[in-house]
Amino acid sequence: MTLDVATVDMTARIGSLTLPNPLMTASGCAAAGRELHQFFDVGELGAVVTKSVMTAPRSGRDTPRMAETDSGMLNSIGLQGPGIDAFVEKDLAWLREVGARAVVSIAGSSVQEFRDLAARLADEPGVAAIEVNISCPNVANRGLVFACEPTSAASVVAAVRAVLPPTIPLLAKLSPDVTDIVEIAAACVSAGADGLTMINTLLGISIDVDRMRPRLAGLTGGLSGPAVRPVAVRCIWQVQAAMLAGRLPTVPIVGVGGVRTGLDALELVLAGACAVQVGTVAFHDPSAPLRVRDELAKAVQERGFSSFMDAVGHAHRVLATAEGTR
Amino acid sequence: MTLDVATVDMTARIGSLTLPNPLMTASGCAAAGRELHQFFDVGELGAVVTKSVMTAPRSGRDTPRMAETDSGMLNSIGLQGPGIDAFVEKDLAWLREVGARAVVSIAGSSVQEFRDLAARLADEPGVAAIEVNISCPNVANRGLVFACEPTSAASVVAAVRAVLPPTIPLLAKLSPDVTDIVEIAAACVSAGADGLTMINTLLGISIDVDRMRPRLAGLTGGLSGPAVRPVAVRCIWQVQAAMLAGRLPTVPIVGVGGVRTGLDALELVLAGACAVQVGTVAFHDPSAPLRVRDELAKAVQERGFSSFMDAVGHAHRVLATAEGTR
Amino acid sequence: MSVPSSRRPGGPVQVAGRIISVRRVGAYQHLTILAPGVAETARPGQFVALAVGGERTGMLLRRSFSIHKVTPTGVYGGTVDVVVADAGRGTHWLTTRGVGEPVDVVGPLGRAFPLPKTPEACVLVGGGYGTAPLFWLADVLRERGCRVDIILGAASEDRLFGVLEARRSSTTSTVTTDDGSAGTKGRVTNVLGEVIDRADASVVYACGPMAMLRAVTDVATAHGAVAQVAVEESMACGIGICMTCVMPVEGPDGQTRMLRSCVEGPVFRGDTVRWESWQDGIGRVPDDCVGAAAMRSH
Amino acid sequence: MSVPSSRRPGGPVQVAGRIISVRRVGAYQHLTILAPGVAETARPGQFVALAVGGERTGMLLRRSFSIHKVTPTGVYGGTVDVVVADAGRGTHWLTTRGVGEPVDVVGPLGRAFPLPKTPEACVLVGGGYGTAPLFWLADVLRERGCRVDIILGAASEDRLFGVLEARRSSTTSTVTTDDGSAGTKGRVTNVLGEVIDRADASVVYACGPMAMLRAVTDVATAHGAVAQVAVEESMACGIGICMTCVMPVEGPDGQTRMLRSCVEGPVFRGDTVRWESWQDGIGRVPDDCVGAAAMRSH
Ligand SMILES: Cc1cc2nc3c(=O)[nH]c(=O)nc-3n(C[C@H](O)[C@H](O)[C@H](O)COP(=O)(O)OP(=O)(O)OC[C@H]3O[C@@H](n4cnc5c(N)ncnc54)[C@H](O)[C@@H]3O)c2cc1C
Ligand SMILES: Cc1cc2nc3c(=O)[nH]c(=O)nc-3n(C[C@H](O)[C@H](O)[C@H](O)COP(=O)(O)OP(=O)(O)OC[C@H]3O[C@@H](n4cnc5c(N)ncnc54)[C@H](O)[C@@H]3O)c2cc1C
Ligand SMILES: Cc1cc2nc3c(=O)[nH]c(=O)nc-3n(C[C@H](O)[C@H](O)[C@H](O)COP(=O)(O)O)c2cc1C
Ligand SMILES: Cc1cc2nc3c(=O)[nH]c(=O)nc-3n(C[C@H](O)[C@H](O)[C@H](O)COP(=O)(O)O)c2cc1C
Ligand code: FES
Ligand code: FES
Repeated sequence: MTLDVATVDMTARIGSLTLPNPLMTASGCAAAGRELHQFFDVGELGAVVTKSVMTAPRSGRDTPRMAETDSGMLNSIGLQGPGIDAFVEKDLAWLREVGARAVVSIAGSSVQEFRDLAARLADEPGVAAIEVNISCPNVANRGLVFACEPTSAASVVAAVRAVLPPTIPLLAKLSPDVTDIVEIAAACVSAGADGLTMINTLLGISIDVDRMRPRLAGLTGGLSGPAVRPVAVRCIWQVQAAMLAGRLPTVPIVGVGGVRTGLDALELVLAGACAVQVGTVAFHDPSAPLRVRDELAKAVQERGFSSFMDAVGHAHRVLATAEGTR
Repeated sequence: MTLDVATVDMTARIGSLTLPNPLMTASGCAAAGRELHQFFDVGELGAVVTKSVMTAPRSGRDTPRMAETDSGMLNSIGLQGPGIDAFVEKDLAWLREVGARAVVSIAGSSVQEFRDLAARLADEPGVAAIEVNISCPNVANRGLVFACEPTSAASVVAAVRAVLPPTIPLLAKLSPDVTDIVEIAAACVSAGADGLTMINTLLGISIDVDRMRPRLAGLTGGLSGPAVRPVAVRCIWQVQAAMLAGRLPTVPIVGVGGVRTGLDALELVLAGACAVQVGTVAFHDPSAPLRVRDELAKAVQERGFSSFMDAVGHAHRVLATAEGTR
Repeated sequence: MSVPSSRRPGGPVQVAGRIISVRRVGAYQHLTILAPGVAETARPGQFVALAVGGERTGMLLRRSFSIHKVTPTGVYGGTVDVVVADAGRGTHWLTTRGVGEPVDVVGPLGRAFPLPKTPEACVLVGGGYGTAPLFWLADVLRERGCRVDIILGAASEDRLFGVLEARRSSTTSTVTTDDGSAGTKGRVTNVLGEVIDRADASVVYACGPMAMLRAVTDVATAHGAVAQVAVEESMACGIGICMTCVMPVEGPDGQTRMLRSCVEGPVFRGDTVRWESWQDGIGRVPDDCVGAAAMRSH
Repeated sequence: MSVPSSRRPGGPVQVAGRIISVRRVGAYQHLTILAPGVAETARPGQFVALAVGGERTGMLLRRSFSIHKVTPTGVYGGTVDVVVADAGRGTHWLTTRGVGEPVDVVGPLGRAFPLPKTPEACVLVGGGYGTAPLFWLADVLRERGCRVDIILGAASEDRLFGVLEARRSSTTSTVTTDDGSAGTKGRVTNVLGEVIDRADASVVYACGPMAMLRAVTDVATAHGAVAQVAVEESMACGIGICMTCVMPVEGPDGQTRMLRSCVEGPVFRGDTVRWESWQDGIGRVPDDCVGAAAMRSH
């Protein structure tokens, strides 16, 4: 059965949040949606995840800030942005105006900064959810990245959860650069995360063999793109499996990492993701988020699911059945 | 200046071991050299690193054992092999016969097994070095991978070092799937590692969207190939930088991960590797290890180095000079 | 152009090939590739591993194809023919190449079909593109005085390959399709027993999907013939260095080992293959396999 | 073929283009690409971002090229011309494409050269393939009654582009090469002051390498002209969503900000660019840049 337009129910539920479909942009790969709106109506997406915003305006890092690698890229933007006030006034207002659902990503260099940012957003209309980008250095802890340490990660989540109304779900975005992602996931969920976004970029370096120095001015960068999809699928799988095994409470997972097509998105969904973000691939194909939505809908329908949510985590059930009948 | 044949001194020194050139096969990507010997004389390589061998013969895992991913692949072989006795009798003997330098990779599910394997090899002629593959589950510690925990990693290294003669260097092969690779590297060096091999594969999963189950029979697999090169370069860089900063004693680094060309190899060398292994790419191009050797020699010479060893870690010096003059 | 030769006599070489002819044949693309050094030593049942995707591709692994035929002495050197089904991204790339385009070739790879030492009656069975290597085999067998009967099967008519070639190279040729769109409706194994008996065949050569090879082996054995089957396992390297392509095969010592189908195969005696190991696309290591015990510890 | 149009009037579209002509010009490949929807609204100074490597490529990012010219009303729709130097793996792929091959196009992107409201004398300066967008600009300027003088510079003769076109589209045209293989030996800036003075020019438009743009800005300013320069920064997206292509530019409020050269450029007033920020290939964020203080905490 090949379909031009899928009619399957694509409603995605992330805790208390209901979205018309599971497709989102990825933080830092869509700015605040305005530029992509030239190519498609961003209101048609499940949500627009905005670039991680901090309190003050930030210039970002020195350039070059990017290096292309095999099936991927490194970036070292340094969270360039206008600061929370300008963000709320201009970007959030614009998203509201065009009828887009905004998942606002926040970043801080201290627990206090995360809390303040969340408090500032708590009463703003049009915030569908908050995503905390904990892949930033914790100034109080020798610059160690929050996401790499369960107690640091948990303290951010708890602080943010405390100032947000219950109507706004909190997603904790995890880094794959850890020995045990389930441990970090469990710490975030215990601290009150309503969902988990996986994965942020992997730490990488690329060297310019002509200039014989690192390509990125900032030395290290985040690796993203199709190259990392197997790592994203693995992280989602491990956390979903741990939830199924009762090792941590079940919360929704938002998948991100190397999605180029609807079938790539389906990989993440079958592993356990109930929403999917498209990041780097939007640089190559600006209409990718919407294209992937349609391709995913078709793929879900062709596989005989009556609704998108039925496909979430389905590979775990297939595997359990196969092992059971062995 | 473009050269057909480079005349630069390519001698590579890994502690007490001197090799005619820095190119090696990667463990598990060349069996014991016999098959590649149909395409080129494996004696021309710096060394042949053999597939990790365990005590008993092993059937390996169920199939499928591989899945192609973007610019990479996943494998889940399960260390299929003949066991140490057959290895010594047939494979090691053959390598000796054809005049190849053998770096023997060993794997164990307990510290005891590692020690016994090393003891068995200690008096065998033709062992240029031992590489301990500590990316295997430690049966005594809930199956936790040795390489993911500094004390487990160190106990393997110490046990192996204790039974090897000082003439045989010991390389500890590290996994990138850890929060802090410098910590593991430091533990291995303190325990007596003469060198570090970086990196082993990254843990990944790929899902078959038609069968809606993981592609690999063994569920997870190791991600390798050009997709992971930025992670390899980053690990090598971090450990080399830590050595330069005196955070751990300086030992040689053997680089591996996604090398396809001589310029890729040069990236690893500039980051700090004094030898380079070619793994997955040999599946695509069986003569890759030798081709990369020649391309690397040319690249080193074209950049005006008088010997290969002068290029090792050179990007750290370039960066330090640049920062100094800023 | 000098002809590259393997460092092992008769062994594989790697060569920068070039497509010199492409033809559509039913559902397949038939390619002739100039690949000096490969054709010269190849024998029926061997295969080539082709690089796909061009420079800077994200597809890292070669794809394997049975050699359909070889012409060792073309004007520019030897050529190799392969028959390719568009089955995925790599074969899609191959089936959309034009004449003159470069294709990197490694081959000949694997063990060829073992040939009978004396003239025997042989039945050749192919499923889908699995028939590709059989006509060359038929020619070699007939040169040795063997009687050759061929059975071609496929899901539907467009997936049959070589119906005319089969007629030319055999005493009898039989066609089956699952949907009855050509020949007898049904499977090759529906007619195989009869063909073996009629020809009084002692060897059955087969190439095609796993399930077919298993069924062919059963029928051949039941009818007193030895089955020699060419299998198709997922291969990362094709040359014996990666251990991905293994399958459980019983040795002369009665022990089952996980053998590499790229170098110890792709041709195996059907009755040595532990067919029951495959279920739902997973190939289980049999419990009694050499080295299976060691896997239980981790 | 229906013409795609941007959801923002005059904004970019993404279109499956096709190469309809390729020509070698010195060291460059001149491509004409059928790309309906792009040509119609493009203006001189804008660029297109082309996908490279084909399906399943490992090269994820588009490559940017100045639009050399457009033909909005071809037989099959609008076409866009670009001039490509083989500078690396992606441009190598592009320069080896043949007629009829598909190329995915996003464009027109970026801000065009601002045009004077009244007829003014303008000097156009191009370095290497940086001359590509200038002839179209010259035509547009002359339509508005402007005097146009052109200076073309390059390392050597084969790296000059458009010497004849320059002569046709200008009052005077001057050629310089670093090695003296054509025209005056030296840099474009060796002759620029004189050309500005002779034409009494009030605007200098320039496109070329960073170092040249800086020098052009200095000379233009010294000779009382405003420099409008089209820069070339490494771009991951080309459409304003990634923040990789930024550079320090002073705003009307005297504050320096890291602006995206893909959407707020590629054309900037030369005297607003903080040229001193680049050293050894690294673009430093100036200490007085908006948001630089916040970077010091981490
Ligand atoms: C010895 C041998 C001989 C073969 N002969 C022929 C032939 O003559 N004609 C023909 O059309 N095909 C033949 N095949 C199958 C052919 O190799 C696969 O169809 C092809 O590899 C699929 O690649 P893809 O990129 O299109 O599919 P993808 O699914 O994108 O491939 C992904 C990966 O899986 C592997 N793979 C997928 N399917 C198969 C398969 N069926 N067998 C082995 N590996 C697979 C690929 O090699 C690749 O590494 C043969 C395979 C083997 C092992
Ligand atoms: C606005 C703009 C207009 C341009 N116009 C032209 C033109 O008309 N003709 C022309 O030949 N070239 C032009 N360039 C430069 C062209 O984009 C680069 O030469 C090209 O991107 C290099 O790609 P590559 O794959 O060959 O090199 P690689 O070095 O393999 O590229 C790796 C990555 O770095 C980026 N990159 C490398 N060099 C440059 C560069 N000089 N500028 C920007 N990105 C770079 C690539 O886009 C790619 O993402 C322009 C660039 C920009 C930003
Ligand atoms: C240029 C760039 C900027 C990014 N900025 C952010 C960011 O500000 N906050 C964040 O949480 N993730 C950021 N990311 C990570 C992405 O949101 C995403 O997690 C990652 O890139 C993996 O997905 P992908 O492979 O689809 O890009 C950024 C990624 C890129 C490529
Ligand atoms: C099929 C396969 C088998 C491997 N087996 C081993 C092994 O037995 N021991 C080991 O230390 N590493 C093994 N590796 C890891 C490689 O040696 C290497 O560290 C890794 O693949 C990264 O390098 P590459 O990208 O060049 O392949 C294996 C890799 C592959 C692809
Ligand atoms: S395919 Fe690698 S061993 Fe057979
Ligand atoms: S290139 Fe992405 S913002 Fe300019």
